[in-house]
Amino acid sequence: MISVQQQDFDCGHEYQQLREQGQGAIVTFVGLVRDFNQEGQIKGLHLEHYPQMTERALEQIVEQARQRWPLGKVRVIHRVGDLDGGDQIVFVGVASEHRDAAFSAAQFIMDYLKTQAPIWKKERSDIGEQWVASKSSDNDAVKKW
Amino acid sequence: MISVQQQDFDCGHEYQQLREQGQGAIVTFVGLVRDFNQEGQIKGLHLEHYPQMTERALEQIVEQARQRWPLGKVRVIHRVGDLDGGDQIVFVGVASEHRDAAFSAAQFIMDYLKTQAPIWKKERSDIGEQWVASKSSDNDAVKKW
Amino acid sequence: MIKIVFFAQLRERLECEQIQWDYVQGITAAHLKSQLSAQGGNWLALEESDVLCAINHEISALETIINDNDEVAFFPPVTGG
Amino acid sequence: MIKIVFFAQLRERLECEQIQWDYVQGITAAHLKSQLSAQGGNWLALEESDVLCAINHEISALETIINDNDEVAFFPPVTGG
Repeated sequence: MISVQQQDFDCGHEYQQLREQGQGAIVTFVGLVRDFNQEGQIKGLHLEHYPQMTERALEQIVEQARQRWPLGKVRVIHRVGDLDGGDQIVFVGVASEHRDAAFSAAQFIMDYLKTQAPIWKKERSDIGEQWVASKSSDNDAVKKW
Repeated sequence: MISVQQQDFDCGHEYQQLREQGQGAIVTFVGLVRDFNQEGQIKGLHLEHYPQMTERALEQIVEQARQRWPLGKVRVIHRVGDLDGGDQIVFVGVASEHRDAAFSAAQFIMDYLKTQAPIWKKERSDIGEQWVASKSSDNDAVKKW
Repeated sequence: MIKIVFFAQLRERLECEQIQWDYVQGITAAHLKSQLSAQGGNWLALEESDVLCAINHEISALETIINDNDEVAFFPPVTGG
Repeated sequence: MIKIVFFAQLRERLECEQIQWDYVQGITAAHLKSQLSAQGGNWLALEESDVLCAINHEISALETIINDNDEVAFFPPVTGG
């Protein structure tokens, strides 16, 4: 199941949903906004996305993962809108009978999400706003699959 | 932090503890007892361990992971004693500034735990008890690191 | 007609969220991008930096041929997750 | 004296959780295992299958030399996690 939403999510609740099907391995990933308190004026992030496309792009990434590994339930949540330091941004949870499949699929989904989901981050600070630059390491991460 | 315990754990609570330090990536793994309802007479598991050694072995595995990747908080919980189908067995949670480090370290800890932590599983069924055989795939998994 | 949408820093630099554009048979996303930037001014931003393309909500190569009534999106490399 | 402990199916087959054994200078874990199995009967189980060894709560090679008052553990391949 895929959600693109402004509201926060509860990792414990999402884990319990993944657990229901009785698979032996559950891997979760949560990405969080850095704690800006140590980094000067940055106050938070704004996440823009392409509404009609984002869920579809995420569904396709999950579908690709299912073709590679035997998976049970898969859950992806991506937040958009305004976020503060320390806030949760993204949840990926994968259940499988095999731990390697669960680990690989969760990492695969995150790597593809980082380069293919139409979402953009802008940092808000006292002196204005600044779009976050894309990282070449994210493109490299996709190449390993 | 390492715990070897009979009582169950709360994945959501453990996640919140890992989150406290403000790292950007948190990966959790939970291993569960298979759902025996579909598999005949198996009623549950008994986990035996080597009390004076288990925590120490797990600590050493976490220490090895810290030498390879930049990690924040790391949490390992392994249950021992009697477990039923669907019960949680093991929790590994890793916080890091980098998602690849968090994924790799969690998988590394699980792979080493599977071959180096002195814990043994026995299946309980209507017709008796049977020690679980070790898997060559678990030994292979360690070799990749 | 083709619907064209822009996102993130590209949207801001173009000062444009979306426009309608005349459909010409056989046109590719790359042609469309060239036509837009040929307008000069802010539109040159389309040539300056990495621009990705989606056609009908699907990431697409710039060489892809566009059909009438398609929705074409141009945007910078994504930074979600 | 050496304290020797056994776990899991090995403990069950030996019908023994722990014993004390006379220390002999220079003895390795492998020697110790041979001395134990030389007792015959159940003790042959030590030779039959994969047996791992820990010395003072640390996984150790069977070639490791044992010191007086060490705790030596023999057990089957682990199956936790």
